[in-house]
Amino acid sequence: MKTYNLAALLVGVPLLMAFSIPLFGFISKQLAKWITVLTLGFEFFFGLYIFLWHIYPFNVIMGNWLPPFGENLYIGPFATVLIILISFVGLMISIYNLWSANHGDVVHFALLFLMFVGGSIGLVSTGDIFNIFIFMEITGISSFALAAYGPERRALGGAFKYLVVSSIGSTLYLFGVLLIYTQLGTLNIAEIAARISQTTSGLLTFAGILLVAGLAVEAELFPFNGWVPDTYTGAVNPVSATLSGIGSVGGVYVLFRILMTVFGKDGNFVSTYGNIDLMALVAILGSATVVIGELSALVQKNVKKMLAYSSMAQMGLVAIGFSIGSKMGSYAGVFQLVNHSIAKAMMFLILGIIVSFGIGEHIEDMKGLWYKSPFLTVTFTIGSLSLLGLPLFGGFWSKFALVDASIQRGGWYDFVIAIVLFASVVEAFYYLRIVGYMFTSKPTSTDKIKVSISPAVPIVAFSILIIAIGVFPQIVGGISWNAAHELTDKMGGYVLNVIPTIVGH
Amino acid sequence: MSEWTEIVDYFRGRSMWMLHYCTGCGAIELPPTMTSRWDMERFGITPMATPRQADILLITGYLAIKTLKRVVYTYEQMQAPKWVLGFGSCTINGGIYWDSYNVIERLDKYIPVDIYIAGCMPRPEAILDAFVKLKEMVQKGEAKGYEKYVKNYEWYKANQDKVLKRTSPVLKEIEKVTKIG
Amino acid sequence: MNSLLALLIVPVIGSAAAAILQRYRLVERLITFLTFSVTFLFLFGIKVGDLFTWHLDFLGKNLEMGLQITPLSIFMLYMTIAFGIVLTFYNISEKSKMKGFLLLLTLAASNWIFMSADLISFFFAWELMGWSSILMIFGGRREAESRQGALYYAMMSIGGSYSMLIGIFLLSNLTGTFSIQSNVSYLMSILSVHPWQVLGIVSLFFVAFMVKSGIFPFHTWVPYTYGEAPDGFVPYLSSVMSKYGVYGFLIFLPLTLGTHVPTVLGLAWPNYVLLWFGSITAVVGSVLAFMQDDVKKLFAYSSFSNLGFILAAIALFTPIGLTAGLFHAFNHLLFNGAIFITVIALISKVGTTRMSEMGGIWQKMPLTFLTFFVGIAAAAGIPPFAGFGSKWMIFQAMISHGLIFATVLLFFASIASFLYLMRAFHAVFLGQLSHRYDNVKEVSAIGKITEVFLLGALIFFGILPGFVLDPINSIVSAFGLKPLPTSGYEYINGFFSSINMVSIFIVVIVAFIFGFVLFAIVAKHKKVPQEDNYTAGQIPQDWNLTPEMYQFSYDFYEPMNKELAPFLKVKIDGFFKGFGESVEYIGGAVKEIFTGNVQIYTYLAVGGLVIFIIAGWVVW
Amino acid sequence: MVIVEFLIKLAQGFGIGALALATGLLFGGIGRKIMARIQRRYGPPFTQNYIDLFKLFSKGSVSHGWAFDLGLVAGFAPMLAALMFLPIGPFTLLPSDSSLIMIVYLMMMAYLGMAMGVLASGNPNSAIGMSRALMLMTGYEVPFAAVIFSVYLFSKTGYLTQIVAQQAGGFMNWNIVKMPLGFLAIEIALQGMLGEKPFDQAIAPAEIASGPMVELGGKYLGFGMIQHSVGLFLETGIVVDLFLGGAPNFWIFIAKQFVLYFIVILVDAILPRLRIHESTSFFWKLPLFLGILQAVIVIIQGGVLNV
Amino acid sequence: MADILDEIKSMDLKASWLGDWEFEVFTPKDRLVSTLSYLKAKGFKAFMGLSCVDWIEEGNFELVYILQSYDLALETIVKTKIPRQRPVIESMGPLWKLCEVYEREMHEFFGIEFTGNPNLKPFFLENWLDIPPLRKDFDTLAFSEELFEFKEDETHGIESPKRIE
Repeated sequence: MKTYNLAALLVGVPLLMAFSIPLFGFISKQLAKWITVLTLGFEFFFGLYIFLWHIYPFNVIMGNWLPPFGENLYIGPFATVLIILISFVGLMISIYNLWSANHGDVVHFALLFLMFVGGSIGLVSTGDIFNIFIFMEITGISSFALAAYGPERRALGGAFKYLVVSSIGSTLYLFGVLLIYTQLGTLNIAEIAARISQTTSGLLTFAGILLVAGLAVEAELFPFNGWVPDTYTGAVNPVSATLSGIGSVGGVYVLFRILMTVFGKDGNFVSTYGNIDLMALVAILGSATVVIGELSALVQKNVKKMLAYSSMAQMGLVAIGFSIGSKMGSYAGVFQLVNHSIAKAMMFLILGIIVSFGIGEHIEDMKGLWYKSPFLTVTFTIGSLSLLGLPLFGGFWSKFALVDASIQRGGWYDFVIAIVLFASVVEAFYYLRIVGYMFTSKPTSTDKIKVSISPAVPIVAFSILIIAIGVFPQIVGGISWNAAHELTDKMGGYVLNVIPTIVGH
Repeated sequence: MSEWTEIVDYFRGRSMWMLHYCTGCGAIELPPTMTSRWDMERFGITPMATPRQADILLITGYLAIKTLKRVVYTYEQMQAPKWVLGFGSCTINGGIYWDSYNVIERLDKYIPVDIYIAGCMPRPEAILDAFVKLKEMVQKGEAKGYEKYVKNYEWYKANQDKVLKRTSPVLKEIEKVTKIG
Repeated sequence: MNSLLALLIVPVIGSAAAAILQRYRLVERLITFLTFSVTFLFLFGIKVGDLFTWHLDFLGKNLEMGLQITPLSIFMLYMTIAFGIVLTFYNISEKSKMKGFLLLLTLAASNWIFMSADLISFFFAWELMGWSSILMIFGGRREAESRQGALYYAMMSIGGSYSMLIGIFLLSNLTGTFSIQSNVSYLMSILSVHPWQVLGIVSLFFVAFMVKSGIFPFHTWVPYTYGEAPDGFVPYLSSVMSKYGVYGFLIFLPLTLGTHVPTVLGLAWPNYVLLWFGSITAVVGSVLAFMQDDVKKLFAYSSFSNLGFILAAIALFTPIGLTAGLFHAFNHLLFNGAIFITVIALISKVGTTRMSEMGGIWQKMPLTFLTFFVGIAAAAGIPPFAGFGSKWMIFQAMISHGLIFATVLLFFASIASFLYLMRAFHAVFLGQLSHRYDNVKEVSAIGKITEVFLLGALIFFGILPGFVLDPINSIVSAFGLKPLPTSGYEYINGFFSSINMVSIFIVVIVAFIFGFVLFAIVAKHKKVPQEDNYTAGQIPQDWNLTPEMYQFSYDFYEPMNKELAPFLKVKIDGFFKGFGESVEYIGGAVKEIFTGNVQIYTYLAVGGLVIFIIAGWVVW
Repeated sequence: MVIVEFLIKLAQGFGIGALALATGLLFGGIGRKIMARIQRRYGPPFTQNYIDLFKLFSKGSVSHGWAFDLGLVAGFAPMLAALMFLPIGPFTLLPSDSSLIMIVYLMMMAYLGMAMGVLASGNPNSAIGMSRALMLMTGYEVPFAAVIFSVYLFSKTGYLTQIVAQQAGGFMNWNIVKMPLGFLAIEIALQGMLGEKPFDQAIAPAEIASGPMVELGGKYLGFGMIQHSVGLFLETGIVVDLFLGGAPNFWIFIAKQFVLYFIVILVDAILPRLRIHESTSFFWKLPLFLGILQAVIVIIQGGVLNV
Repeated sequence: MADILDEIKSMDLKASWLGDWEFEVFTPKDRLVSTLSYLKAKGFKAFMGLSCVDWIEEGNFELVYILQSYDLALETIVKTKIPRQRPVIESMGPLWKLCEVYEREMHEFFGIEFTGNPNLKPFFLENWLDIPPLRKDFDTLAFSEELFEFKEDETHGIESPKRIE
């Protein structure tokens, strides 16, 4: 029991340190940055400890208050994977920030960054739908501020759009939660999941629609993801790396936690209670997002905008994966989520280095990067090839699993996968176009780019991880298979692990 | 070795390929000699398209200075046993253009001619007669124009340059000449 | 350590080493050459029937992946790695911007393709070969065009491999396993029940293979990519990488459809359609080839036209058809390699790829000229050299089935190939030598050794085809067909007649000796410079005639172009380019959604919500 | 022992070569005589070609480098080599290898060699001539191939010796009777192969100064003449073996060859020269249609083996 | 048709019929251009030829322009005289472009200067260094004997072919 309660530290420590940073800030700005690195290091190793010693799944009751009032944290295989992912990406970006975040108010940046990462970890591990709303607000606020950070005016525009649309989303989510609370009298996910079948289906569909609409904003699905391109391109590069690396992870997790565990109706392919099968709805939205994301990325001439649209499209891909409903589908979803955040975060950081050396973001400026700095070109190529799903890189296995799952599902999912493959051919075109520009011409000014240590460390770590996953998919394969089991097998995976501990307490 | 050259000359005489340089008005006499009425192919003589393949170079009329340059170039492109037939009085003494400022008078001065055929455009019988005569000369080994060219190359070249590469006006005392009237 | 695995690991290690030492170009090229040779040494360690399997827990179940050696894979491995050695040996002196580590990655992938026992590793190797060759093509001579060429190739090959991906999963869902053996036998079993499903799956695979070998509808990328790829890589691209498609076809061709599917002229109709694809490719390739002015593009068309020959032969899947196809695959690798290596040697010395700017280079590069001459003689199928046997067997295979139209079409393609070979030979090597190339020197010593080796190989395999036909016979019997009778190394046994190649060689040599003796004893000749030419009496210096003006090689077959013009209106690559532009256009339209002002986004979000509610209402 | 047997074969081969050359030149001479007679003039003695050849070999000549010489020699050597596999009347030097397609491709090697030599001279006339010759080749080789394949199908063998053997015994047994359309197609193709009047755009003396032969002087023109006459003997020999049932002895073989050549000369004397693309498209129309029709007939008669 | 002649006479130019479809006009040097353009306007659009006659006794060159009109079916011959010492006249190129070629020939053979003619380069004769050959004061016989004569003493010992009966 002792270690169980320690898990609460996972959520508590980052928030605590976040609010204590202004104190350290007085001593020295450098210390504030190092504090973020240390806390995220602690988070990462704690998550690693949970994973390696296989002590998940366990439930943490906060302050021995029983639901429906007390909250609980449920650290299952899905939560473990995401915690490790978020903390690892956060750690890497914070190391990157040691070098990059030196203009503007460093202390506030460190505070917001730590708050954002802490909020995401909390979002991922909480077992209570109202608590999810709270953590969504925490990450939301910090991400608005982060998006507005930086000298450029377009950052403000992006942040404002993100603020407006996500506030709509969270209000819709709140209505949904109220509806469910009035019906089922409880806020705990496990209890709701157990009692979901008792209420009338009409109300369920209405609550489900509200929740899906609310969460779709965060999970960047089609009608709700208008804000994505402007926010990502507006924000400073490390911030867009955080948003695409961590923000989208939290969004997708919550959407499918609600859909599959709360509303999920078991069957060989999970579908939701109520009149509409929300899973099929999300599948349609997902494929729309993929197509629109890829096609609009195709005509972009600005590399950062291209990456923004591509991350939106990849999120659509992940949504399709989960919405297939089979264990293979969610396995593909989790695996794709992991690969995407690693690769996309790395590419944003590389772009950050390139921009910091005065080279523009336009595709023409990428000319001859191979001669200026082979290191950046090779890593960018590794990242893009992994996103395209080409062998020797992580993305290959997740795309492989995705196609396998959707063909296994059969029916109109074959049509979905055909669209996805067409879209990924388009994606291959614009990524390889960037790589093509980098490889080809010998630039006029052959000034070599010397990349200093602190930005290089995260990029090297990311690329090594991508290749490692590519060559040994078992690293992520095993745990994401258990995570998939937790999602698809609602009762066995989630509910029965949580209810006894509450009752027993 | 003389029997061998004799045999070779016999064959050379029997098969002569003709490249006719149709300048002036002589060319019109050749079609009748080739076609059914006189048929020179009986003697193994057929017209050929290029100097490389030809044995006889037939100059059929007056030679202006411009055409002389081309005739000399074509002659030098032909190969060892080659013969030249001057055709008509224009090649012998300039013919009706004897006093023209532009037409050469005697072909022999510039390239060695084996046989001249007199006549202000000789008729086909005369041409055939010349061909038969040439055949006998070749078979007796007398038609050695091409060796004459090689032996006296400088002399021929001097004559050609005198006409083709003039450096100073030909008529020296202009005022003496233009005194007429 | 199992030599099967070594065939994969050694190239990867070599590639890593080459990547690290990428700055020192000579060292990198040496490493590439050494890696190829070491891989070749490991090749001796393997024999038919070797198996190496390992397990991968992925997709939740314990997947069994493996490498296995069949006679076909040994044949392909020996062929491709040996050619790789020759090419990389030549490349030591070549200064083209070819990246050694990418070539070694392609080698690793190609070994893996030929040895993979299951569909996952086959697809893994196929994609690895795909992207390493795409990145390789980026470094071409003209950077804008080489990028276009590489992207065109990338789109086609990625599209092809995705169709294969769908095919793999449709198949593996039916059978549950990924191993090729069991899947093919499963397809055979359900063939009689519902053939259309089998044909559907197989055609998905065949799309990928047709793209890779440049067969008819998917051949349009070949000239752009070969024309623009870096010079050192083009021989590998054209000779070796087109054989993956052939290997792929041979995985699924053993599905003997004869009994279950209506037959045309004694041939199952899918094989008949495939045969027609092959013959059309052969004709399209040859006809378009002799209109090109870029020498690399010309031989790009020639290489996929020969692939059309190979496909037409193996599509018959009769003993003589399969032997002819494989034999032509080997010969194509040989003479195409010889031609391309001499072409890139030429381009490195002359500097341009446009044939109308070249001419008369035989005076400056005699050895390259001789190798090129023997290369095109073999490509045209002239007896003593390598190409004759296979072309002749292909015609016999086709005609023994009574496919008169396809055979005449193929014969027209082989004559048209004679046309473009002669055009390239004249435009590049013969004719007037322009003064620009006065100081062009012969290739370096390494180049000479390679060319002499290629000459020897072309003649050796021309005279003693047995060395190639024996392994092919073992392959044919492995496929369950009765191989052709063999009698000695110098015999080619066709269906209609068998020929003793050595006797032909002797007769030709004796005739040549007689010719040279006659040449010597008759009257002497005089050497003449190229200016001293028949110019109808006009003195060249007078109208300042330059060799470029006096060389006739531009638009060499202009009357034939006019003759075939009506047939050439159908532009296949027009279709693909149009498709690309329309996708770009839709992309532009779709981008308008993200206009940038926040009201639009809120309307979108609320609109999405309203639609859901209405949908819920209606369904409710 | 083998060397002795080899020397005998060598002597016989040399004999056949000389014989073919002699008959080829004789046919040339007689052809010129017939042409003259048609034009109502006497024409040269029929031994004229011998005299011309001898004169050419005694004449000095001009060479454009070793590729020019190698090319010209490589022009007529494969023709002589192809002769060794042709059944001339009862006798074939190397019967075991007398495969038809191999002879066709050896002739193509002669074209390749001649083309290399002629193009090495660097004269644009020869380049234009060679491009016309190659375009013409695409013209007549296609119907020729259609006929060859129908003969293959009909006689189920590739050996010329066996094809001749199958036609033994009387006129009715000849292939010309069994495959009349095939004979017609190959006769027209023969007109193209020999480069006679309607299809001699390649060596048009007026337009392109005798095309490929523009730079050929004494002995080189002699080699060209040897190639033409041996090719004449070879091509007519093939057609005799394929359709006119070979010959019991050599003289009848020569007679049959002359009949074919006579037809060619008659057509040559009358028809004017076509333009190059007209002749290629002509070959792809009527003769090809006849050849394919013949092949289809043979297939319908059960020629298919689908082994 | 007769009225054309009266109009020309009214412009006090000498003009007379040479036949029922041809008439000649004499103009002084300075009125040549106006006459020719007047005739061109009247319909004589076709320029047939330009030649020159060397009146060495008068010391004049006479330039003869021949024009034709297809619709009137008439031909006119315009003559003018220019001094022999420095024969200069403006070029008729602007009226008829092809006239420049004839002028080039006149320049080569008579040495007449045509101002405004772009290329008066040597035309027919090969590297000609003497005075223009068609002038009366040029002695062709002397030229021919000097250049082409085959004098017996120069035979360099090479005997030319003997007469054969």
